[in-house]
Amino acid sequence: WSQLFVFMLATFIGLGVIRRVSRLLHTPLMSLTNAISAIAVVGSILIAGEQESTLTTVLGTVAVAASMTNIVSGFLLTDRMLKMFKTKERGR
Amino acid sequence: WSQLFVFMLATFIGLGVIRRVSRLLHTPLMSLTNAISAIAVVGSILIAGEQESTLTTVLGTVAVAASMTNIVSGFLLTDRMLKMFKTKERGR
Amino acid sequence: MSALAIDHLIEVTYFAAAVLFILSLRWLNHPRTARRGVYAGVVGMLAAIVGTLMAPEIVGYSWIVVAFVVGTVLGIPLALVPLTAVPQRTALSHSFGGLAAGLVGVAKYSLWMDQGQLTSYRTGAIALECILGFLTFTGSLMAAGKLQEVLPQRPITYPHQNVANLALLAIAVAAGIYMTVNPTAWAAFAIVIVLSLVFGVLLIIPIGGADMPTVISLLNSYAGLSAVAMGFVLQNKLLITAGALDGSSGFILSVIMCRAMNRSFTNVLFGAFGQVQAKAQAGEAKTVKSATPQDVADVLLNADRVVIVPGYGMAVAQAQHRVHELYDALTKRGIDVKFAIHPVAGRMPGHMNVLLAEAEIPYEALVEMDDINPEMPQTDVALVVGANDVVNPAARHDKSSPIYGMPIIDVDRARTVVAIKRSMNPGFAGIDNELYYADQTMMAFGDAKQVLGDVVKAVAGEGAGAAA
Amino acid sequence: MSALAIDHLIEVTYFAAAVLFILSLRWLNHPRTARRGVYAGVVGMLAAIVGTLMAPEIVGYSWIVVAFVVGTVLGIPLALVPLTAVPQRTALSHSFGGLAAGLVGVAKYSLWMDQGQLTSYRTGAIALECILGFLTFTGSLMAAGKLQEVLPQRPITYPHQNVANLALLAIAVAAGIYMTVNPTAWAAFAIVIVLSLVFGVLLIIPIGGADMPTVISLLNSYAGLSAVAMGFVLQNKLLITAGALDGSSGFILSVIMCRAMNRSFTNVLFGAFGQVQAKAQAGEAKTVKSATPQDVADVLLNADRVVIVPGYGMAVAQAQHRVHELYDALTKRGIDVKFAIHPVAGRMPGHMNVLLAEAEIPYEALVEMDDINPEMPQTDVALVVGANDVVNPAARHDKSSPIYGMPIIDVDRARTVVAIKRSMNPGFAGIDNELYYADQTMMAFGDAKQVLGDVVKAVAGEGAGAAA
Ligand SMILES: NC(=O)c1ccc[n+]([C@@H]2O[C@H](COP(=O)([O-])OP(=O)(O)OC[C@H]3O[C@@H](n4cnc5c(N)ncnc54)[C@H](OP(=O)(O)O)[C@@H]3O)[C@@H](O)[C@H]2O)c1
Ligand SMILES: NC(=O)c1ccc[n+]([C@@H]2O[C@H](COP(=O)([O-])OP(=O)(O)OC[C@H]3O[C@@H](n4cnc5c(N)ncnc54)[C@H](OP(=O)(O)O)[C@@H]3O)[C@@H](O)[C@H]2O)c1
Repeated sequence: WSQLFVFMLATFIGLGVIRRVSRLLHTPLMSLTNAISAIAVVGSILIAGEQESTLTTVLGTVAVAASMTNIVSGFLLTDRMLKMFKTKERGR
Repeated sequence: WSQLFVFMLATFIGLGVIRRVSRLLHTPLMSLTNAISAIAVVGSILIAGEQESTLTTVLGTVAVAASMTNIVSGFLLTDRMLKMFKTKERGR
Repeated sequence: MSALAIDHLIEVTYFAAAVLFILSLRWLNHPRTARRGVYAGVVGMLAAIVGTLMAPEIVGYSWIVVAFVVGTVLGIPLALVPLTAVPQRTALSHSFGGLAAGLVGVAKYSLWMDQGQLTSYRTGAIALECILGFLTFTGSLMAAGKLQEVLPQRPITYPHQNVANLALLAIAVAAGIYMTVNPTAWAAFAIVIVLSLVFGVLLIIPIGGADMPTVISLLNSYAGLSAVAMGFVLQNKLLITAGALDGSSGFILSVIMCRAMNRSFTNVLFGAFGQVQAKAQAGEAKTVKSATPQDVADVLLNADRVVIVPGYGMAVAQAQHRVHELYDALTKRGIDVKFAIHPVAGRMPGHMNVLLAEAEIPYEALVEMDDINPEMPQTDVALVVGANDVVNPAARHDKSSPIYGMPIIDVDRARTVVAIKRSMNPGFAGIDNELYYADQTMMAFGDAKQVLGDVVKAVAGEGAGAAA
Repeated sequence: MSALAIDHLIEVTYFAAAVLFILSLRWLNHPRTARRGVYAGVVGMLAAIVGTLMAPEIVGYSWIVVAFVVGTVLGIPLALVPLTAVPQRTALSHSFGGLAAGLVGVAKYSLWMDQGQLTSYRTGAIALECILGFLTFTGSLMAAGKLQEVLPQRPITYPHQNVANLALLAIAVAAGIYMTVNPTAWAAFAIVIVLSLVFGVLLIIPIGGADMPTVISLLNSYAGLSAVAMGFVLQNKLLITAGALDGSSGFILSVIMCRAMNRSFTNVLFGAFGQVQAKAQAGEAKTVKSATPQDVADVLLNADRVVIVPGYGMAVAQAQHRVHELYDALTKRGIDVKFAIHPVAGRMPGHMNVLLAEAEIPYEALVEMDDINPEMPQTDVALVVGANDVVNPAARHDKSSPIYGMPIIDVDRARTVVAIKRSMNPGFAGIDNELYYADQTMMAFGDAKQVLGDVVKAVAGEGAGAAA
């Protein structure tokens, strides 16, 4: 139940926060949330690290690699895009 | 820890939601949150109902009465105030 | 039904309640949806209560029913107080909230003590709950007393006051920590309780009546936090959620107020604001133009754009209905009438809005300070009804003034200013207002309700005269 | 350090990570604070990873390190794709996310199976995790393929398609429920996995390329929800929080897009939108005014107010830098130049904003559709750079048009319209655009980059001429 509670609250936050994200930044938003949801890495690491059986270790390792890819590319790409947004002052 | 988590998330929601409450309604807001925080009644009921010892029963009963007062007056007052807010159309 | 099933059912009701509470506050963001918000809140509360009543621990309902009845009997009159008394009423119910939290804390402690189930986590949470709860209890009572004027409004100060208070709080906290470390040290718990109660009183004594609203919403957030602490004690997520919502709301409101008065929390809490100011007296006799209701009526009728600035005085005089009559009379003659609402006009946030709403003035006509000020220079008449500090130009230029820097409504930029008040007495900040001595200002002395009534009559008369 | 202490430490890092993630999204609400948001996200992620690595369960780090290296090596190139390829890249990473979730689900299932610790709660959560994870995996791969045009863009349809798909999903869900009831029924789990993978493919096949962006963000929210499910499996609140944030973001974006196209979810998912439209051909030969870059330059130089409407074509042609040059050249001559950004111009939300930002055009110059449309009648020249559907007046009046009701930028209300595109080919909606046949419209055919380059030269020439 506490899990459900957390889910409910987090969803409220998500809906509230995302709706206020400026239209300008919807593309960066997509890649950022992308990176954030790669938090799945946490679960993957545990599985890859426990090394209970070859199967789980392999699955875990692949999962970690996949998540890691999203983390790295997600954050890098977002920052790369945001760097581009210039205001009049800074722009020229 | 899950308690802390819930607290953190709920606070984020609170800050987000309250900030968007219209200035018009700050007085009703106060009495509404007042009623809502009277949810303490939940805890009080359990104590008054368990009847473990006279002391706790008395304390619990007083607590229930106090919370109940806030619930009743809080919601009634809020609604009474909100009833007053009329737009041009409905107003006249 | 199996105990497990019941537990789940209860969880469901709590979950639903939490959702409904959040929605309830969401819907409050616009008058159109606001009432739905209240209903959501009510339903949520009912769900939570029904759910709790199903709990298997409960052996007897007699006392609960009694308490329900008592609470309802007390609650209904509290809901019907005149709007001017709402601040006191709010303070009072905060104290109830604090009391409930504190008592539950004590009860839980004694229970777990008997059952030898006290853990550091539990006593720690209980200590927090009781400190917050009890200081909110006494503090809010004091605040209510000051607002109801059964207690002296002026701040009472004595040397080393703040130091002493903080020391007191420090001891209470220390005792709290001690009982966290040795859960069964009930003596420490007793100290916590007593000191919190005392601290609540001492905290309010040095604070002037004008700052009560800010203090109230601060206490509001304390009440919320004590509910949160109770949630930690009882491991109840609904309590934590609702408490957190309440806590943040109180916090935000007090921040808004402080900003609108350009003051800091510390200044509000320890500034002993609102003591009699020497300089108020020091004003050498300046001349004041006083005007009859007839004069006021003439000025208003010759205007195209009128801005009405209500203040605490309108609340005291219950003049909002006269204001509405005037509004109608003038708009009927094609005069453009707006209301300028200062965020801290009156004695609580949104005070003026509620009063004018009560008088059925459409809320579209109420304009916030920042939106109205640019229009002031194009305004022919600014009618100040029992407002004082919020229109005191000293806030803009007089660095020595205690309200310097507080944003105000720039009525002094209007062509003519008409101020309705009973005397030359200062407002809540206790300071003189140069506005009343300005050339373009006319003072209509008397009770706001009285004066406005005459003005309305005069206006009507004029109208007839014009018609004839 | 005691195991308990470590557990607490880990909880702390997770807690911090959750806070940072929320702040990170908050700060994204304005370009000024956006980058801080990214850093918050990075720090949060590091905290969570470090925390996890401290977990006592972990016996060997070798594989983890390997995976980190692989992930980084794969990730860096994916971060450097050209901006036009961002949609594909996003789809691809959703599929990775889905894959990770699915695999963890499988692994957990086999683990608990061996240890005989499967409970209904666990298998239920795992089923949910795997359905969402695996369908996101294959579905996103398909989407990426279509966007990268390695797969056919046009929707592939066959009779009873939707029925069949839904039936498939129904079976998968049924199997999931079955394994929830009998946790050790691994065969049911196998069915769940296979069907989810297949369903992901079949879901995308009938959807046209133009709808991919919407689908992507829908898959985005699925990816998020699968992370949530994983959180339920592992009883990890951080996963639940982050997943929920991701889920709601994907959901909101797709809603925004659907609204901006005036389409419903069902229509997007099952509408097989974007098939070759008969009527596109049926247009009887209408006349088109075509113009040289020189003509365009003249028109622009004689204008006071110019609005540039970029579309997918600008992205394809990578013409944003030429656009910037033109912007500078015109503003230097005191011509007022604005950009009108349609919410679904291009192939993903905010696509145009990023491209123009890349070309260092200050974001103050970018105006949203609703704000620019009222200004259109006062606009001398509307320069349409590779936009088509988003400026198709048919959306306003032609009930039979597939994009009827989609809000558009009213370039047809400007005095003159200049449209740059390579041919008379339709846009992604696959429909003809009457705008190009209107009297006030001039068509400048050719690759946007090419054409704009010439226009800029011409403008410069004129300027010199004027100067001389
Ligand atoms: N609203 C909030 O949330 C809040 C919070 C904290 C502090 N405050 C403080 O409260 C004050 C509010 O300013 P304000 O201008 O609204 O009120 P004010 O400054 O307190 O002035 C009210 C004026 O109304 C006049 N008055 C009183 N009774 C009257 C009656 N029956 N008829 C006509 N006039 C009457 C008084 O003058 P006479 O005695 O001569 O009639 C007094 O000068 C500010 O100092 C603000 O900082 C408000
Ligand atoms: N942005 C989103 O999130 C999103 C989401 C879902 C759907 N969509 C859909 O995507 C479409 C976006 O509309 P849009 O007006 O931006 O684009 P569009 O309608 O797809 O039209 C793009 C136009 O650019 C022209 N073009 C292509 N390459 C070019 C080049 N190298 N140089 C010059 N012109 C070139 C094409 O005409 P030629 O081939 O003749 O050059 C085409 O007509 C809408 O249908 C929208 O519903 C967008």
